[in-house]
Amino acid sequence: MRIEGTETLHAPRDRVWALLDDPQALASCTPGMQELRPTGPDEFEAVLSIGIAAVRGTYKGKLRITERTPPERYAVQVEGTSGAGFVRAVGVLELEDQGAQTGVRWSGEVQVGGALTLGSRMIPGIARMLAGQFFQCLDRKLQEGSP
Amino acid sequence: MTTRWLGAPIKRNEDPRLLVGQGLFVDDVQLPGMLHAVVLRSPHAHARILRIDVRRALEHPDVLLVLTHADLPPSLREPLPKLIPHPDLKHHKTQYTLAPDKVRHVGEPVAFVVATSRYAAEDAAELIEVDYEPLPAVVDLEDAAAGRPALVHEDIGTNVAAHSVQRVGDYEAARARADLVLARRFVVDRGCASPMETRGVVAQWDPRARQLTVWDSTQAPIPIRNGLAALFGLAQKDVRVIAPDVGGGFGPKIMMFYPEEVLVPLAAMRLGRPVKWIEDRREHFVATNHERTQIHHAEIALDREGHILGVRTVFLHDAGAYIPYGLIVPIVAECTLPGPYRIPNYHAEFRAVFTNKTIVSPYRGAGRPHGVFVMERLLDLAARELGMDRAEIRRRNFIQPHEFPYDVGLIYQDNAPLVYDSGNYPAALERALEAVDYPRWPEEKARYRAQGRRVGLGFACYVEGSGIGPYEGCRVTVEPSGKVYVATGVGTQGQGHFTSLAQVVAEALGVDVRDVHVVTGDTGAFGWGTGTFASRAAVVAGSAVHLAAQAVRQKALQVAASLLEASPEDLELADGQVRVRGAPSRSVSLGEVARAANPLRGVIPSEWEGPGLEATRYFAPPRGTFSHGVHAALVEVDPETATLRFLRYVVVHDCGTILNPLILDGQIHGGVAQGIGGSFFERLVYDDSGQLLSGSFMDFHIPTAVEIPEIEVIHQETPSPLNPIGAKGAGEGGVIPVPALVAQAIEDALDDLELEILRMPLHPDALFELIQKATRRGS
Amino acid sequence: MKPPVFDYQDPASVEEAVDVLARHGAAAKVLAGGQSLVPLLNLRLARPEVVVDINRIDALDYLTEESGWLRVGARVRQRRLEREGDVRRTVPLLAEAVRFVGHPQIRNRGTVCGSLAHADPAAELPAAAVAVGARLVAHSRSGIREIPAEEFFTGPLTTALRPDELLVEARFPCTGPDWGWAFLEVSNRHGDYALCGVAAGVRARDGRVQDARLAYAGAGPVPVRLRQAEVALVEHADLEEGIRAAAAEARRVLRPDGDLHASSEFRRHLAAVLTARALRLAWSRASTCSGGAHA
Amino acid sequence: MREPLRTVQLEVNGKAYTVTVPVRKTLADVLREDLQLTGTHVGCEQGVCGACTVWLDGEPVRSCLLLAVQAAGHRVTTVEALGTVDRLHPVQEAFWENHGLQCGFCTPGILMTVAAFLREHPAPSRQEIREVLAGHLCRCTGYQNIVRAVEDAARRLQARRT
Repeated sequence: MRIEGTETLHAPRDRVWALLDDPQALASCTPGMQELRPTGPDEFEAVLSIGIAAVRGTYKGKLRITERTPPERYAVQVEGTSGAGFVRAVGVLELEDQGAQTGVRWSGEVQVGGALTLGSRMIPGIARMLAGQFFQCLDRKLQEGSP
Repeated sequence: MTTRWLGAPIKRNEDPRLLVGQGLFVDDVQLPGMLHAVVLRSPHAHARILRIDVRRALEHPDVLLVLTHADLPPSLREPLPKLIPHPDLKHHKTQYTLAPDKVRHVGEPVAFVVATSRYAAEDAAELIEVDYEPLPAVVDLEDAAAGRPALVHEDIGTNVAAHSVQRVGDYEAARARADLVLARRFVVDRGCASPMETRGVVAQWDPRARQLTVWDSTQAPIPIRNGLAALFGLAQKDVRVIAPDVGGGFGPKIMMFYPEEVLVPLAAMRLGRPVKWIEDRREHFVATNHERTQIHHAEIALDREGHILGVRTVFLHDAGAYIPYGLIVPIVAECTLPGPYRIPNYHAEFRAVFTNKTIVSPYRGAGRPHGVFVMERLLDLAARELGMDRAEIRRRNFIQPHEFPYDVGLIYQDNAPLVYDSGNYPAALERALEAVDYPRWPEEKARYRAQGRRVGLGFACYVEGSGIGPYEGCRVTVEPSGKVYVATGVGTQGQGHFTSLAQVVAEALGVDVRDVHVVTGDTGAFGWGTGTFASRAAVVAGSAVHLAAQAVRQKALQVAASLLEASPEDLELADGQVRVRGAPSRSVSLGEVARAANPLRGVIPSEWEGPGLEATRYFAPPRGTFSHGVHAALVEVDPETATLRFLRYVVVHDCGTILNPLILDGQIHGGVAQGIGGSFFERLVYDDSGQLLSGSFMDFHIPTAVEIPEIEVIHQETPSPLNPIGAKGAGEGGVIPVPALVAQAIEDALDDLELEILRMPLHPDALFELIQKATRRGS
Repeated sequence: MKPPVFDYQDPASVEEAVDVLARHGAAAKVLAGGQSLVPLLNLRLARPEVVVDINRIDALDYLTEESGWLRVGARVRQRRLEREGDVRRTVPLLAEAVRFVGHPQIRNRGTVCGSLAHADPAAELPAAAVAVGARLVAHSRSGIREIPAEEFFTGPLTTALRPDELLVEARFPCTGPDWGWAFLEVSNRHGDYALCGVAAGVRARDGRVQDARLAYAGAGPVPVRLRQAEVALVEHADLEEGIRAAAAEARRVLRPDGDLHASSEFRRHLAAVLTARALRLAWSRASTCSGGAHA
Repeated sequence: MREPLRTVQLEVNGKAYTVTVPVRKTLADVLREDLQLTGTHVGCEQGVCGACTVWLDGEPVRSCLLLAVQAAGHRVTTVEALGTVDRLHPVQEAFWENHGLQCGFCTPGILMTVAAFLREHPAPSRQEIREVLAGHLCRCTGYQNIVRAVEDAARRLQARRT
C-alpha cells in the first residue's frame, strides 16, 4: 500500500535536516517509539508500541537509514514484528527549500502480514494519521527550538 | 402395495439428529484427557527460515509438545505423497508436513504446538521465535511463468511444473480457411470453497491394542487410512479413519495429506493422549486449498454461418506453491471447454505454474467454470461479430441426440477417452429459452428500458464430466430385525447419501427407506473406496449399492422360496415382506428370512454363497458419465452503483435418472449460489507481497439469502447407459455456467456500452471500471 | 482465534468503571456490545490487559427524549433504535441508519455508543451522528465533558476520548418538523460495511431547501461532513440544480482511500451518486410528511 | 500473565450450571466444551457466519462474541432446547420437510434466529425472511429451501396457535 503527502515545516531547510539527522530527535517524534538502539552505522534496533484503538501492539524490529542526501533526501526502512503480524515500511522524505519554511514531500510503502492484513482497508488511513502526528511533532520541536 | 422409493422426493434420514444439535462433527468429538493443537504458520509468502527457537513455548506450563521440521521422524521429513502423477508433470513438488528451510506461501505450517487447551496452545505458539529472511514473492501468474521475480522451487530452475498439449484435428488448417477468427485473453481469478465447517482432525492412539483412530473432516477417509498406515508402519486394519458429519466439502477436503492429518496422529502417538486440532477461519483462508486462477489466450475460428471450425486455448494454470493434486484442474478445464458443441479442430495447451500462494486443488466445478466461461464467451462475441442471434449460433453447433456416444477426441482426467455417454443438448436449450420467454425478450427488455431499468438476459450451456472411476463398493446386510444396514466407502458432506443410497436399497428390497441405515465414511465399517469428489458418489457408489442390494434381493428370494415352499419366480418383495405373488397371506418378513439365512444348525446350500442376507459388490465404471444443462437468468444492473440484482434464475438440468428430486434440487440451488458468489461477490485478493487481503468473512463475501435469487429448476432425464441405475453426477452443475451467464447478462443489460467481460469474478469496483472505460470510449 | 489472556472487570457503576479506567489507562478496554471488540480479541489484534465490561451498569440503560434531545445511554443496544417507534419520529435518520448495521443478531447485542466509540470510518452510526450534530458525553474521574460528533472522530478507529474516559451517552438533537432525512449506502452484500454511505437531511420551506446536512461513511478516515455541499443546496433556488451542485462537490472534495473492495475513484463516484439519491429521498420526506418521520 | 478464572452460574436451557472458566473463554466454547452442548457450532469466531447463534434472554446473539462470564445472570438457550428427535419444534419439522439443510453445520444457528424471528413476525414476507437470514452464511443450500422452510414453519406455528 502506497501513501504520500506533503507538509510544511516552519523552519529553514538546514534546521529541518539537522533535526532529521538526529536519530534520538527523530525517535522522540515517531509515534509509539519506545526504544531506539544503534546497532551499526545507520542501523538501529527499535521497539514501537502502536495502539490504534483496541488494536495495540508492541513491534520489535529494525530501522535502517537507507539514504541520506543532505539536505534534500532522506529514506528509512522499518521492519517490526508483533504477535499480530509484521509491518514493513519504506519511507522517503524530500525537503524543499522555501526560505523560512521547508516543504516536505513524503511517501511510504507499507506492507503488513499476519492478522494485520485483515485490517488492510484501514492501513493507509492509519499510516497517514501517524505520519501527521510525526510531522506535527517535528514542527513543534522546530518552533520550540527557534528563538 | 409396493412403494416406489427411487425417484421420489423423500425427506432425509439424516436430518432429525442434525436439526436437534446431535450431529457429530469432528469438533464435537470429546475424549477424556484430550489435548489441543495449534499450527504456527508462515506470515510470509516466500522466505527462508533462518532460525526457529521453541524454548519459550516449551516452558509454557500448559504445553506438552512442540514440533518443528527437525523433530519429525525421517519419513515425515520428506515431502508428502504425490497424489495424482501425470507424464506431463515434470516437477511434481508436494508440500511438507512442517517447512524445513523455506516457506512458500502464507499459512504454510512451520511448527506444531500441543497444549491442554486451544487457548493455551495459541498463547504458546506466539512464544515461538522464527527468524525469516523474506524473499521476493511470486504472485502474478504471467510473471511467475516467466520465472519472475523469483523461483518458488530453486532446484528445478523454473516455475513451470508442467507443459501439456492435447490436439484434435488441425486447428491451424481450420483457422486458415475461417471467415472469422476471434481471439481474446480471459482471466479467471482465485476462489475458494469455504465450507461452513473448517477442517479438523482428532486422533487417539491405543498403545495396547496398537490401534489408531482418527476423526477427520475429509472427503476421502479410506485413502487417508491407507496413507497413515503406510506412514506410521501400521497395518491398515489397525488404523480407523472416521469422517463423521462433515460440514460441507466441495472439493478441498480431499488431500493426502494436509499436514495436520499427519501431525495430529503423530502427536497423539507420541503423547499417548488424544489430540484435537480444529482449523480456525483465519487459518482456513490460507491453509485449505484454493482454486480457479487461469489465464487463457483463446481463439475461435468460424465460417460465416457461425459453424465452429476450430478452437484454440493456450493457458496458464496457477498451481500455488505445490502441486500435490497433479494436473486435474487444468485437464478438466481443457476437456470441459468444448462443451455441447461439435469442435472438429481443437488445440489445448497449458502450463501449470508455481506461485507463492496457497495450494490449488479441485473446488466444486474444478476447471469446468473456466472452460465454459472461455467457450461461451467466444460464442457470444462471435455471434455479436457475425450479427447472429446468440441462441442460434449455439443451435448450429450442438452435438445432436443421435450422435451419442460422442468421442470428443481428448483424454479426460481419469486417463480415459473423453466420450460423452448420452444427452440432449438442443432440447435443454429450448426449454431454458422457453422458460425465460426468449423470443419476446427484445420487447421485454425495451419495456424495462422505458422504466429506466437496465435488465439483461444471459444463458449458458455446459457439459459436466462426472461419475468417474475407478470404483466404489458397498455391503448391504439385512438383520433379523428386518432393518437393513448399508456400508460404503464414500464419505458424505451434506449430499444426502444417507437417504439417496437408502432409496436405492429400499427400492430393491421393498422395505421402508427409514429402515435402511447407511454408514458412510468410516473405514471400520467399509474399507474399500476412493472418496467423494467429481460428482461421483451417487453414480458410482449408488451403482455399487444397487448391485449389492440386487444380490441381497436374489438371496432373499432363494431363502424365502424354501421357507414358503414356492418358486423364487413367484415371490415378490414389498413392505418388508417376501410374499407369494397373488397370495399375500403366504409371506415371511425379511427379518425372518435373514434369520433363516443364518441357521445355527443344518446345511447352507452352496447357491447361497455363504450365510446371512448380505452381499458386497463393487462397481467400476469404464469411464465417466456426462451430465449437462443450461442456465438462464435475468439480471438487473444499476450502472451508477455497479451493483447487480438477479430477477430470475432458471436451471435446466439433465443428470440422467433422478434418485431424489428434493436432494437434487438442493444440490443445484447450492451450486448456483456458489456460482453467483464466485462470479460477483467472493474474491481472494493478494497484494504484491503475497499477502491475502481478503482472508476473513468480513472481506470474502459469501452471498447471503438477500443476494441469492429464487432458483427455478427444470429437469430433463437422459439416463446414462454406463451404469445400472442410469444416474449421472449432479454435484457441480449448479456452479459451472454461472460466470459465463453473468457476463452475458451484464453485457446484454448494458448493450449500448458494448462491454466485453473477459474476467471473472467481477465485483462492483471492476464493473465500475469497465463501465467507466466504455463510457469514455463512447463519448 | 482465541482471545489472549486479559483480566476482566465488570463494575456496577459509572464511578467504579472510570476508576478502573483511571488505574489502567490505555491498557484497559471497554467492552459494551462486544461486536467489534471481541472479533479483535479473537484475532489477537486487540491485547488489552484489562477488559472493562460495562454491561452490569444498569444506570447506562436508558433511551429517553429530553428537552429536544434523544439521549442514548451506553448500554442501549442498537436494536432498540429500530424497535422503539419514537426514534423514527425523534431522530428518523438514526432509525434508518441503524438498519444497515450488520444483522439483527449483531444489533441485538451491539450498542449505539460502542459503535461510535469504535469509530470505524465505514460505519453507519458515526456518519449519522455527524450528520445530525450529535454530542458525545464522556465521563472520567475528573468529570464530564461533551464532545460534538464532528470533533469526536479524529482518525480511523480513533476518537477524542482519552484512555481514562468512558463514553456514557450519545445525544442526538430531535429533528424539526420540516426536516426530511435519508440514509443510503452501497455495500457489496447486505449488512456489510459501506463501500460508501450517505446521511442526508434537508429542511424544506416554501418549496426551497432552507437548511441541509450531508455526511459520509466510507469516504475518508473519519465520517465527513460536507458543509460546502450543504451551502450549495441552500443557495440554489432549483432543487435539482442544488442536488447536482452538492453531488459535484462531493466528487470534488472527498478523497477516500481505495482498498480491496473499491478504488478511491469508485468511492468518490458512489458518494456523488448517493448524494443525489439520498437528497431526493430526504426531500420527498421533508416535503411530504411533517416531521420527516418515516418507516 | 496468569490466567484469570471466574466461577459463574449460568442458566442454559432452563438448567443451572456452576462453572469455573477463564474469563477470556467465549460462551460458544464454554457451551461446547464445558457443558457438552455441541449443537452450537463455531464457523468464523468473528460474528459473521451466524453458526454460533444462541438466545440470550430470548434474543438471538452470536455466542462467539460473548465471553461466557458475561452470560452470568442471563438466560441462555441453545438448539438443544428447541426440540428432540422424537418431538421436533415446528421450525425443525419445516426444515426437515423442505430439505432446508444439507451438511447441517450452519443449521442450529439458523434455527435459533428463525424461531425467534417468527415469534415477532408470525406471517413474514419472503423479503423479510431473506433479510433476517442474511445474518447467516450457508454454503450448501443456496438458501432457497431455507426460505421455504421458514414460510412453512410460519404456517405450522400459525396452525398451532389457532
